[in-house]
Amino acid sequence: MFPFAFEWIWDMGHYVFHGGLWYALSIIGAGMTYCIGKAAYDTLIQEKGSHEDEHH
Amino acid sequence: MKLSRRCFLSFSLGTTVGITLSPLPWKITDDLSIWTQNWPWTPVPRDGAYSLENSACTLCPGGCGISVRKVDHRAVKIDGMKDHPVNDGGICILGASGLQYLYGPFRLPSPLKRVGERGEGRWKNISWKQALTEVSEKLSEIRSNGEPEKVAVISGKKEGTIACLLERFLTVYGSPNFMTPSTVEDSYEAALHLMQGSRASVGFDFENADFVLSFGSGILEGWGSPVKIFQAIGKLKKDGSVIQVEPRLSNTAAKSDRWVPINPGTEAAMIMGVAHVIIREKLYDENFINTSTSGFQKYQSLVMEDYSPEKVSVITGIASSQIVAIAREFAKASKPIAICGRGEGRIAGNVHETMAVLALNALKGNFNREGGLWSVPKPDYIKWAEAKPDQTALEGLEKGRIDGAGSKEYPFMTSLLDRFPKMINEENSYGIQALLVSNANPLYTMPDTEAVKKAFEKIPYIVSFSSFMDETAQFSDILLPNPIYLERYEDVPTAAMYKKPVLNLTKPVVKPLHNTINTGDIIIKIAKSFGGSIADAFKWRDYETCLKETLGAQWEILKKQVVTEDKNFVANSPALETNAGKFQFVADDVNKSQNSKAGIPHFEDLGINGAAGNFVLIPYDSMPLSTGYVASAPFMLKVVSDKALYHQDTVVQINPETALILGLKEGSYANLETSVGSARVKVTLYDGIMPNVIAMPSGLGHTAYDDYMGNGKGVNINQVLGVVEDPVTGLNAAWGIRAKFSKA
Amino acid sequence: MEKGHNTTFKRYGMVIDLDKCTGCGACMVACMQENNVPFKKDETDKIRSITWIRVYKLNNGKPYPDTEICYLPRPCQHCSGMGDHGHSPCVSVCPATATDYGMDTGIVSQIYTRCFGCRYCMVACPYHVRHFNWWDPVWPEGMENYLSPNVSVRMRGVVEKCSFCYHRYQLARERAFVQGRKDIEEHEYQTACTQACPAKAITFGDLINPAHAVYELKNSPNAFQLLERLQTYPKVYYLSDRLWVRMAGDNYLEEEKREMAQAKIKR
Amino acid sequence: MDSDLIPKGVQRCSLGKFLLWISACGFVLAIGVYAMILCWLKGLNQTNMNDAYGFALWIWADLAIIALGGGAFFTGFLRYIIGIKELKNIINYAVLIGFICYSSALLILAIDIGQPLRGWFIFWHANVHSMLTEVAFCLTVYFAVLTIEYIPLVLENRKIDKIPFFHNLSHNMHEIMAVFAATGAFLSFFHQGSLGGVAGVLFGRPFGFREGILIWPWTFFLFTWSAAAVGPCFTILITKITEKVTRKKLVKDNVIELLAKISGWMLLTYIIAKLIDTYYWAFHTAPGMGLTLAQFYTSDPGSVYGYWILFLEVVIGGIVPALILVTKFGRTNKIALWIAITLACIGICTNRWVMVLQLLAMPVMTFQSWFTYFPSWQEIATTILPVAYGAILISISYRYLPIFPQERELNPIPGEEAEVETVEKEEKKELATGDLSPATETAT
Repeated sequence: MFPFAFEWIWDMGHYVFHGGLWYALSIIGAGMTYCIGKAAYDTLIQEKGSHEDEHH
Repeated sequence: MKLSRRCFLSFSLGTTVGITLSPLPWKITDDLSIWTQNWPWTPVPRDGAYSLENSACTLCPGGCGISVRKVDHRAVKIDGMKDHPVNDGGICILGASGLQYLYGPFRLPSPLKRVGERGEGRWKNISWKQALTEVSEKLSEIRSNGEPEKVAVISGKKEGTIACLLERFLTVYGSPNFMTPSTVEDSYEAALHLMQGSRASVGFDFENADFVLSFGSGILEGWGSPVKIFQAIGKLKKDGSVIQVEPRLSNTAAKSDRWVPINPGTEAAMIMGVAHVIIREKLYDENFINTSTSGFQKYQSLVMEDYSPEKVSVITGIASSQIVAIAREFAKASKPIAICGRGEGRIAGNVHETMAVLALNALKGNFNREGGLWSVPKPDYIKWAEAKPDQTALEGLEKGRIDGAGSKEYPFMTSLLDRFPKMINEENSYGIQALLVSNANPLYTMPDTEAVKKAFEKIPYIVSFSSFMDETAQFSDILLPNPIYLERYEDVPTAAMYKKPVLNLTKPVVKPLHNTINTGDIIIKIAKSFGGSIADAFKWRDYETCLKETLGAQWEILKKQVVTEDKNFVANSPALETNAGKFQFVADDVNKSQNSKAGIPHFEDLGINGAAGNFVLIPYDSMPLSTGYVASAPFMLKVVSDKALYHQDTVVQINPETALILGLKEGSYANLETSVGSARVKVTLYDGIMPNVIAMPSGLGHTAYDDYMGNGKGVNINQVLGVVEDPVTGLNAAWGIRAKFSKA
Repeated sequence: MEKGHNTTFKRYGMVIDLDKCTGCGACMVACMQENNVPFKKDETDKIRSITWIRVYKLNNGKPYPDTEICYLPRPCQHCSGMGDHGHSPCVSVCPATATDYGMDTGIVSQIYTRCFGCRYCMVACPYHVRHFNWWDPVWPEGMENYLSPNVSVRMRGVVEKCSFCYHRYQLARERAFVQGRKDIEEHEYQTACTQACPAKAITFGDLINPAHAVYELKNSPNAFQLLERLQTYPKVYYLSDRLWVRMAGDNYLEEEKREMAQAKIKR
Repeated sequence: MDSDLIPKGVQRCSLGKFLLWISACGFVLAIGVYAMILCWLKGLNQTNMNDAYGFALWIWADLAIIALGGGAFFTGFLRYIIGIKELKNIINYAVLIGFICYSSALLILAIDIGQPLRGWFIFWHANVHSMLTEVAFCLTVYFAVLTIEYIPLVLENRKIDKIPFFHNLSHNMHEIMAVFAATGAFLSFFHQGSLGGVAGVLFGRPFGFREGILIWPWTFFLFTWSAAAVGPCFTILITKITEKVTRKKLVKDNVIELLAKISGWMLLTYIIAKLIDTYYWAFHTAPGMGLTLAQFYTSDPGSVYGYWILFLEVVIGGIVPALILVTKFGRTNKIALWIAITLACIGICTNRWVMVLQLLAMPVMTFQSWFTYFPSWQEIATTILPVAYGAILISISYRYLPIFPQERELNPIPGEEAEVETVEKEEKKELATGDLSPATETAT
């Protein structure tokens, strides 16, 4: 899974496979971080902010 | 309320995130996987210093050399000993399993005394001192009653110092009843005696033969010294040929150049038929016949009269053209060997059949020469001062043997163990008060288990020297365990059916694991306890001294190299020691009252037990199933085919045609019934067997040992087999039994 | 593919003469003892019985009395895969790299502590050489004393198989190294089954080293391999002078069988 | 008692009745869990698997439920990538069913391996050439995606939604759901395919082996295609069953029919490809290995697999449902639709069955015969476990979460009609703006 595992070889198989894997993981990770972060931010804003700012 | 819940939620969330991000879960995951790689209940073999020690194997009479690989004091592997004259680095399945016998939990840990009913399996640990005292007292009680002949010994070994010590003890004690299990070798010995006048074992030089005509001998099923024979047959198949005459396509038949199916039990007719063709076509060795034989005329006329290929064809079911062809091939070969003795040779067989085979070999004069039949003299290295029995002993000895060997009826026989149960069960014999069993397991290995058990029940005191909790040990009163061959010194003379005399020495490769004493030491100790003439016959300090003295100069050599072989051995050629110095086609030493043909090789249908039933049951032997004193080790049972043993059931082979008639399918259950016993078996369809013949594996159905080796692993074939006495030798000649067979 | 004979590049393989094999099972037991193979109370269920080398009984399918039988010992075939890249059926599928193809020896190894027991390799192997430890290995009391330290005991839940007694190769290499030799002799590295075979039916050695006996033997016209057509490139060869035995080594269409029979008549 | 948790505007059975149903399922679940624990503690000797059947019932169950759970990715793909709006009314349920299928599949895999505690080696020591590695990675990651798709649904529970953070989170996740769905579709394509590859790459197993393109055997594409085709059928089937059980109409017919139509055409194209594949395999691949189709489908001793199973898989479970679903009559006729979706599911399960179990039953060495196997109760119990687990999760989700956006509209409760109207209005507004926010979102 990581290049420090001893069976790791820098070949096409690993590029393609792990390329795809880490690409997908990054999207999911980034997406979730965004959602949670934004939700936390929004909540904070809502709590501090006035009623005009009420979400939705 | 709201705040606290919020707090709680944040707290749990924070904790979860915190723990997840901490190294803890990862560490635990890693540790758990490392734990699975080192489960404490999965053994880790200890490492240590490696060494290799040579010794000899005694698990069968094969006489092979072994190399034991050791790590510190543990033996971890048994290989064949390189350059050993018998097995040259090869090893058989039994020999390779040796360490399972050494370390097995079915070993007897110490002397044991029966506390429950016989065979119940309740034992008490006793000290050696007490054990030996009890046995000595019992024996001296019998002797002081003036009945020393009522003590008998069953010894698995015929030769060697242990057997000789036992026999010597009996002699000075006053009993003639030293018995050994009989095999086809006894039949050969009897035939050699009758036709060549020699007291010798038979040896076959398969290695140098160019043609082997086998009448049912399982030469690849454990016959003789298996490794030697395997190697020889491999060579023979390249340069010569092997023909197997047998009702079933055995491994031997499969490996032969030709398999000739024959009606079971008619092999002797076939032998005579082959002789007929050879004589008719004058293909025999005229020079040998004229100069070195006697009685040829009588033999010839019998052969010519009764055994024309056409007549033989009717008896055997073999086409007469095939009989002629086989005979010609046999005669054409320069070093042909004909052999008989079914399977691995557990059953001695009809002596006239053995004589017929010797006569057939005589037609080619192939005796005592390269590629022929050899008379191998009995080992003669045991040269002890003659034992001097006292008056009581002499009186006992005069009573004669209980099994009838050496009597008027069977004058030249030395032991007839198969008659023993019958004689005990018959009220007119003098009975046995104490039985000592060494290296044998008669309750398992002898035919008609029920009768044997009945006889044993009549013997009030049974002592077993077995190393294992086998069937006989389980039925004994006192157990005096012998260390096994990897823990003791013992001489191992001759290799079964090997052409040259060899002498092996087993030695303690590992320290004895249990509280055991060598049987030789026990005999010496008991003898000494008697004092007088008995003690006088056993002057040795202990068994090792006895062995050392017996072997003399050979002791050191054997200790170093395990084996000595008389490389230059040549049997007197021809080793014919009859009165006339010739090979006798007609034996003069045979009681002819019953049969006018007695003494002349011929085919006789002695009949097999059981009139009832349309089927013939024949046993079949195979390498992974040990039929002798030691039961098959777990490793061997693992090799046994599921077409021989399936879970609890013995699987018998029948021809698909027979199955069709009986409405049986592969895996169906069937009831097998003989005059001796019955069994429920599973059926496998096998094209390689004659219709109406049932082949049942031998070597299954142990009831002693442990769950790995005994307890519900099929049926012991001896439960359904009986004994048929050969009128000349008294040996068991039952090659099979009639049976009823039907769908269960 | 053949890189000539040097000290680091070997292709170990076996030639088994089926005309010599008597089906006695000594190879199986020698292997069990050598490799600490466990056993159970009941070993009659052959598809749950661990045997690194198994002797199969073949028959020619003909009825009595024309029946013939032949025994065929089957160790791991140590498939090279196409192009000798180690693309053997099992190595290519193992998800955890727990079975590996030794580029220097041609031996397919199994790392028991790495294997997590998915059994995909067993599914992939057409020879059924791979066995799963369905149970914890348990020895009757005392018997664990004969276990050899050269081969680790496998825990429950992992796959095991024949290694061509790889530990013997390692020991032979070590010995040679200590003695200052770069290479090992043919006799220094022999598998337990080869050594035990009483009929001397098994020959083992480096298939690409002309000095080794297997080199010539494998080129015999009677030589064949199991399931060659699947392109597994096994390194175990079999010899038999019987055509039906050679044909039993692989699947053939009816017309192919006829052709083979005719070719034999011509020969 | 739990009315606070039940979505507004819908009717649910009494809590007692609900608990009775849950405990009935829970009983089945408990047996399964017990069997599972037995397998973990005592090892796989609890099963009837053997050295010939390295894969058995579980792996079939795994392949089958993942194929059936394919509705989630394909419906998601259609909804978010292609943009078929109607499908929003069934996407929630598709996601839930997918979530159940995938979590069960992972659980079964965890029981199936001999060393569960080392299971993570498949990731750590990954062999990228193994189809199983691809399966494991894609399956796990896609399961994460499904979880992400399911979370907003959970957050919409009336109580949870009241917490501002969760409310916001749910909203945000909905906003970028297309990104997740796209990733999920990408992953699904590969793992559905690699599950097909599992059998297809076995060049030592003629029954499974298929030629292919690059590293992928044809089964790779056939599995993806068939999962995409039958997954929606399974979603419809479960929806229909749910409707039967709840005695309510939950999804409008036009949505079902649309999905059925897409599924039908997918199935038809799949089955054509499958027929070509079978032909090529039978008459080119197999003869090259010395085998004929008759040896694959035979009545030899030990074999239960005659041509009937091929007929069941391809004709009854493939051609027949495909032909029903591509006709308007078939989709609109209730009985025809029922038959078609059921047969399609049977067909795909049969396909997965033969690719696991018939593959292993067939001997490859000429001197061996067909292998037989019958699962132990532990295997059966653990295979039924997901059914009970699924029923429980569906029941809970249905009771407490707004799974079916059209439920309120289709099952108006007297006196609450006004509210429904507003919802409808909202929906219309959404459709007009093309907003990706969830269909069930209600005004706060």
